[in-house]
Amino acid sequence: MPRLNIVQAVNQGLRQEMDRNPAVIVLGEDVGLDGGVFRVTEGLLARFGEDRVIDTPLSESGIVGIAIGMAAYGLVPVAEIQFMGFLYGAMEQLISHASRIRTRSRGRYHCPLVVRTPYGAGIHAPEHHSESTEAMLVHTPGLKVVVPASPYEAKGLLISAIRDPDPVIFLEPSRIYRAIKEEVPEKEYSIPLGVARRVREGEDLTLISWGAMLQPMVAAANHAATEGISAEVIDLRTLSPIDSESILVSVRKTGRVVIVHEAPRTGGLGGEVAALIAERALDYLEAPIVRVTGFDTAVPLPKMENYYLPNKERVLQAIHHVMEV
Amino acid sequence: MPRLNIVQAVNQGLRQEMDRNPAVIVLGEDVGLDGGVFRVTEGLLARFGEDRVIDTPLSESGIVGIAIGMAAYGLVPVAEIQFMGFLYGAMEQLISHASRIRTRSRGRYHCPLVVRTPYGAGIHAPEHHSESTEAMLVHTPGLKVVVPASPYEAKGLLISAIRDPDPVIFLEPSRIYRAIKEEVPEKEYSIPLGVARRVREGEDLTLISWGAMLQPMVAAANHAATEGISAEVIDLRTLSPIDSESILVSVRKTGRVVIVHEAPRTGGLGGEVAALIAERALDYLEAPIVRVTGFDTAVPLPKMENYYLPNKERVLQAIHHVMEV
Amino acid sequence: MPRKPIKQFSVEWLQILDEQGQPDRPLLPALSPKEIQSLYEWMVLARVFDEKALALQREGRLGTYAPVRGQEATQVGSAHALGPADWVFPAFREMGVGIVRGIPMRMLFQYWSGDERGSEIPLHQHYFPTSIPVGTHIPHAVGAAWAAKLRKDPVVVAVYFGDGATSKGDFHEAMNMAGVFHLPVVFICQNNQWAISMPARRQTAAPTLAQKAIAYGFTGIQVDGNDIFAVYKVAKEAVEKARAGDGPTFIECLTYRMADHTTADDASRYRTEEMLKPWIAKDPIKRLRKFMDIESLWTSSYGEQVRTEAERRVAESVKEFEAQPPPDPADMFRYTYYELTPPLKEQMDDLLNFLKDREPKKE
Amino acid sequence: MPRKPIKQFSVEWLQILDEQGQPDRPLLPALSPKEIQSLYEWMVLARVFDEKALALQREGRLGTYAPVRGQEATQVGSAHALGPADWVFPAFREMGVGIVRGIPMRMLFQYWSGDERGSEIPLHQHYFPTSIPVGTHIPHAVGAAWAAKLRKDPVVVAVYFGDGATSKGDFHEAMNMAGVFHLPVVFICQNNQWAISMPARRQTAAPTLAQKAIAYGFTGIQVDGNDIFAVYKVAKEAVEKARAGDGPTFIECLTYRMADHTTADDASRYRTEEMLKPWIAKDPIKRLRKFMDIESLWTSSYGEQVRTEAERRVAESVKEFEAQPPPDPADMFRYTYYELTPPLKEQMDDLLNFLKDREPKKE
Ligand SMILES: Cc1ncc(C[n+]2csc(CCOP(=O)(O)OP(=O)(O)O)c2C)c(N)n1
Ligand SMILES: Cc1ncc(C[n+]2csc(CCOP(=O)(O)OP(=O)(O)O)c2C)c(N)n1
Ligand SMILES: [Mg+2]
Ligand SMILES: [Mg+2]
Repeated sequence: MPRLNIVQAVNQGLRQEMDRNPAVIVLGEDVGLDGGVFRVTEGLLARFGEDRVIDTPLSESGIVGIAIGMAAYGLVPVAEIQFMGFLYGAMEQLISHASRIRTRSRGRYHCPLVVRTPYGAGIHAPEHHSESTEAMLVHTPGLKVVVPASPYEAKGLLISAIRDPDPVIFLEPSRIYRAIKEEVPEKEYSIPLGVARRVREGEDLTLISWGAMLQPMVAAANHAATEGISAEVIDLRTLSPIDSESILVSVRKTGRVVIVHEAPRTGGLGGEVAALIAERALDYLEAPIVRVTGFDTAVPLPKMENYYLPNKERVLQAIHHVMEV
Repeated sequence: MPRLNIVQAVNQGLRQEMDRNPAVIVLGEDVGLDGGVFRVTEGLLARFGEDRVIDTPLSESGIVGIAIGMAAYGLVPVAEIQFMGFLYGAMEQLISHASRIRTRSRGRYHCPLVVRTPYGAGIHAPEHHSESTEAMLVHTPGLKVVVPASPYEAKGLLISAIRDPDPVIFLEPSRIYRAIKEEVPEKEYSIPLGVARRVREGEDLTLISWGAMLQPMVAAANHAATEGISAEVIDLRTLSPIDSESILVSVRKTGRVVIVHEAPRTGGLGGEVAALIAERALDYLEAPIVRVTGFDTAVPLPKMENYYLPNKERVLQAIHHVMEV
Repeated sequence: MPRKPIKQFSVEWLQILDEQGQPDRPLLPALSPKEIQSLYEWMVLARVFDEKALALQREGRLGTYAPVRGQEATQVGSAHALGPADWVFPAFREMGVGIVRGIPMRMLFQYWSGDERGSEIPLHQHYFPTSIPVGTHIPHAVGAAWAAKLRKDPVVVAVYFGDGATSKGDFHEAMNMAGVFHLPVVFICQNNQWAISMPARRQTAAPTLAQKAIAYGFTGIQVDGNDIFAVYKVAKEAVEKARAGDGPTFIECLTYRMADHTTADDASRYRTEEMLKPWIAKDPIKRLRKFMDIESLWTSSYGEQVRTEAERRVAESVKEFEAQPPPDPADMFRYTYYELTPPLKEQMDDLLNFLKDREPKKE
Repeated sequence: MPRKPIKQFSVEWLQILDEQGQPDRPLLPALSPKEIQSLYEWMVLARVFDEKALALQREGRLGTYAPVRGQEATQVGSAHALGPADWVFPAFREMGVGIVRGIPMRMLFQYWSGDERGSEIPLHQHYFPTSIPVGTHIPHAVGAAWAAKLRKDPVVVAVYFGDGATSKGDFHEAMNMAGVFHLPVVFICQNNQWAISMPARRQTAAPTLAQKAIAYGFTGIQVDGNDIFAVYKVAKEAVEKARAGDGPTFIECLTYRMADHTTADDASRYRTEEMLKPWIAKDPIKRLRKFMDIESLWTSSYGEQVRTEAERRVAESVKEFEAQPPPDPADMFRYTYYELTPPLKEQMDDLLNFLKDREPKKE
């Protein structure tokens, strides 16, 4: 089986869905000839032509806005926003329209749209290229939010996102775009949305994260194992709708929880996860829930971003903390 | 002392700050001759003229964007966004700029901007006039978020917001704009940001909310009192920075918590509050934390909005639930 | 300083009927007497609907309502230029367009009563649900036009919005894309000269809105929006041009919002009777009637009959509207996603259980 | 169909130096030989800075960098038209403007090395920090202009952006407001004909960007952006007009991005050497040099001296830049609000405690 990185896996998923369904089209800035600034759409223009691979003007709101109209008419647009930091220009379209076309028309119209965007810090890029405001999107009813954490996951989740009849925001962790290669089946396959993934089984505590933070979290779990601590690791992968069952099953088993995300702490999705647990598994908790997160600051420019980002050591510290209680 | 409603109290606060500081200006759609669609800026144009009370074109991003430039130059703009549902068009300006001008320039420039906007459901208005996405703003480092729940509070918090050297989003609960009259001192006074308010002392459980949800929450607390349940009621009033100390002090005393907000549950600020408690007061909890919230749907049109909104009965049900454990 | 002019542009204006209903005959569009009568009848129907909606609102039987009065020619004339397969993206004041498209008036009342079932417009009418955030639906129209073009459907997309909408970023991004992609869209800007309290001349420093199209490399034209023939003719040409693959057109219909912005507004705060008066004389229905009179297409008994029939139809619709059963609270959850997600399922069950023992709260 | 033209517009073009450096003499701006030399020197300095930045980036001593090459006349010419009290709102490719404004090159290097201290620009330089989200800083300039006008400061605000930025909603909202409020802003659009891989002709269907100003009711003009005299002259006039209270101007400087979009880009994927070649001949520095040659303002020893001096200054700046101590992690928290909020204080203490026992992680 070929070993692919996330860029290649997403590219393959896009190509296969476009082959399979002529209604699937791709649009965004530089997605055509340039193949996208991360090369995720490479080769699609040559294969599918300008009618289906659309280089747009520099208009984030317009990109999402026209994609909504396309979707209402019957296409399945996959829009690329060049970085998550530029998605804010499209917030009104996402919140006020994409998420509501179905409910506004009571199901007459729907909006089978995918918005792909690279997200997260750690690529030594300028300001606004390191955002992870997934919590805002999760707080928008009508949207689904998906974050793959590996190439295999990326392809399978993307295919599900494209086939999903509702708008899906597909956040691609740019930090690990090329950092992991793994075997990715050539043939199409899908991974259901709304179901978390247990990355590692364990007994003593539950570690929960998504996206690029999986890596330091798994590293910390592996390290903890050498100390005799058995950590269960959960990759949420679909952030909305959230798979609370998987979280609760694990927490009821382990009684201890560390949640890791790179977004600023306050108002981050970690709060929602903690709240779910505090509502439904309180009696099982043997230690306070700990969040390891980015700080309540803008992500700093590259010289300081490693101070900002949760890393293996910070996760490990949290693991020790909850195990000591 | 004159009894004012929230509209009048905010109006008076605006007028007094404009009298006091010539750098304070007001801008927005229909804020001039029309006095704002809720009449909050009534009379300001006549008093301060077109240079300081600026009727703008229909441009939410532009309104916040020019306010940022004004603030950087040395003014203290108070921008009105007609309804919170139209704030999304200004998200990029808020998140990518207003919140970051200080940090980007390492304090050389700052952004003493206030964005006022009516928010929340319950006014029988068309779609997009009932939003309460305060959690998104709270998740934006560099912004402060304030929600008054009564006329007295409104004036004092607004004056603090205007005097604050950082950008403050001031959310005015439109549902109770005219519903409460209370004594509001004629002279200027301020209520510090970042400090919650204990509305009612109690021993058995802690009720936490803000804005228009205070009313049903207090009503439920009063009712519970007749059943012998003593509820402590906290009005967060500043959502960012959040006053975790006040929350924790109360929870450590009562051991039981109900959080009420009208925003959709998932990703709402209730999650953050629950997480703070689960991190720092877990051992004091005698019952699971319960959230009484809006649903994970768009706020429905008026015919169904009362199904959507938390009310006294739903809060009471939650109180009974946590007291029974 | 001698600078070389490199590009010239001009903006044109079209009026066919003057205020007295006198036509510039060579310009008259090819409309049969019957068609002209039906245009008149649509306008009267829209007017009667509007008056009824205002009355219902005053009686508390409708929520906030945004009256159409004064814009009937703009709406009926442009809507008549579209074919049934064409798509319409309305803003929120397009009841006249909706009526011409055949949206049941019962649904329009329902919508304005705050009942979501009023937006469940049959798909075949190609009439998108109301968009409240001003200007933000314009990109949807452009996207639909791309889709139609890609599918090789001979479909034209019409999008309606006001003068205020032209200041919004989404107007700009959508217009620009329509130009770049050369799409079959007709932008119908109803310059009713007010955005709530803002007069159009303070909305922009441009003396016409039509000239905004120059920024996007396609034609903008200004028409007398109270002259249904001018509106129809320009719209028809724009639709044909779009259908022929010759790209988008921007039409500024210069008209007037004769009523308050909505029933929640009080226009007397910002405009005088004096300002309104000339526009009463320009009333689009009166103007067509005068023309029809000249052409012997109008008699007072015909006029009466049209009015009576409109009233009957509107009354009927009100009855249908008021006969609707109350909405089902479960509906709030049902249409958020294709399938109820687990959290929604739970929340719905919670609410339904809560309601089971209680009367639904009414305020 | 006889439609009445009601408005005429034209867009003008200005070039003063042709490609051979031959001036259209009556058009020459009033610049002393010394001033002309200093314009030349600024352009060379910008070029040398640019080359050094690219070299540093290749060696891993700088992060992603957005080269200026080709746009020196546009940047230096327009910046020279501003007074020291005027304000500048740059996008991200304005190193030439920054250098003319006197921003220490050390800081520019710092910024592009990913060090926030590079944005701590002294207030008296009236040069706002770099704005990355394209077009979104344009409203800031308009707001500052309002403030200046309100304060009665004789200040003009210049805002720089690219062809790509003209598609963004914020460009539109800001331009419109500048028109409505008649503000002292000069919009300087560097049409370098690319927005990453998108050629300007696919960014908009408008044949010029200058005509976009028509939509906002003020003047737009296109100048040869590789002709520093044309740029300077038009900018100077626009600045004087703004200062006189006569409102905004939009200047499209037609130039060319000669390098990759940034060091993270590979322009060969979407443009050929053939496309670039004519623009090498139009190089703005060469052009001024030819003119100076004709005017006997340039000798090869002068040229060499200018280059050497520029290299010395740039090398000096690199030294200063590289001598900076590493940033303090506490800085991440310090500037979020005026005062550390309690949550930030806690988070800062946590991080500092965490770091105390550990080497800061480097990747
Ligand atoms: C984005 C947005 N901002 C503000 C509002 C509030 N609002 C509703 S209608 C309106 C004025 C619209 O003017 P125009 O586009 O001319 O349409 P008209 O009302 O005249 O039909 C405003 C400001 C809104 N609905 N959407
Ligand atoms: C809002 C936004 N969208 C996308 C990007 C990514 N991006 C950076 S520069 C650029 C092209 C900008 O083109 P132009 O405005 O012509 O400026 P130039 O790069 O040519 O100087 C793009 C798409 C961005 N920075 N901001
Ligand atoms: Mg209008
Ligand atoms: Mg460019």
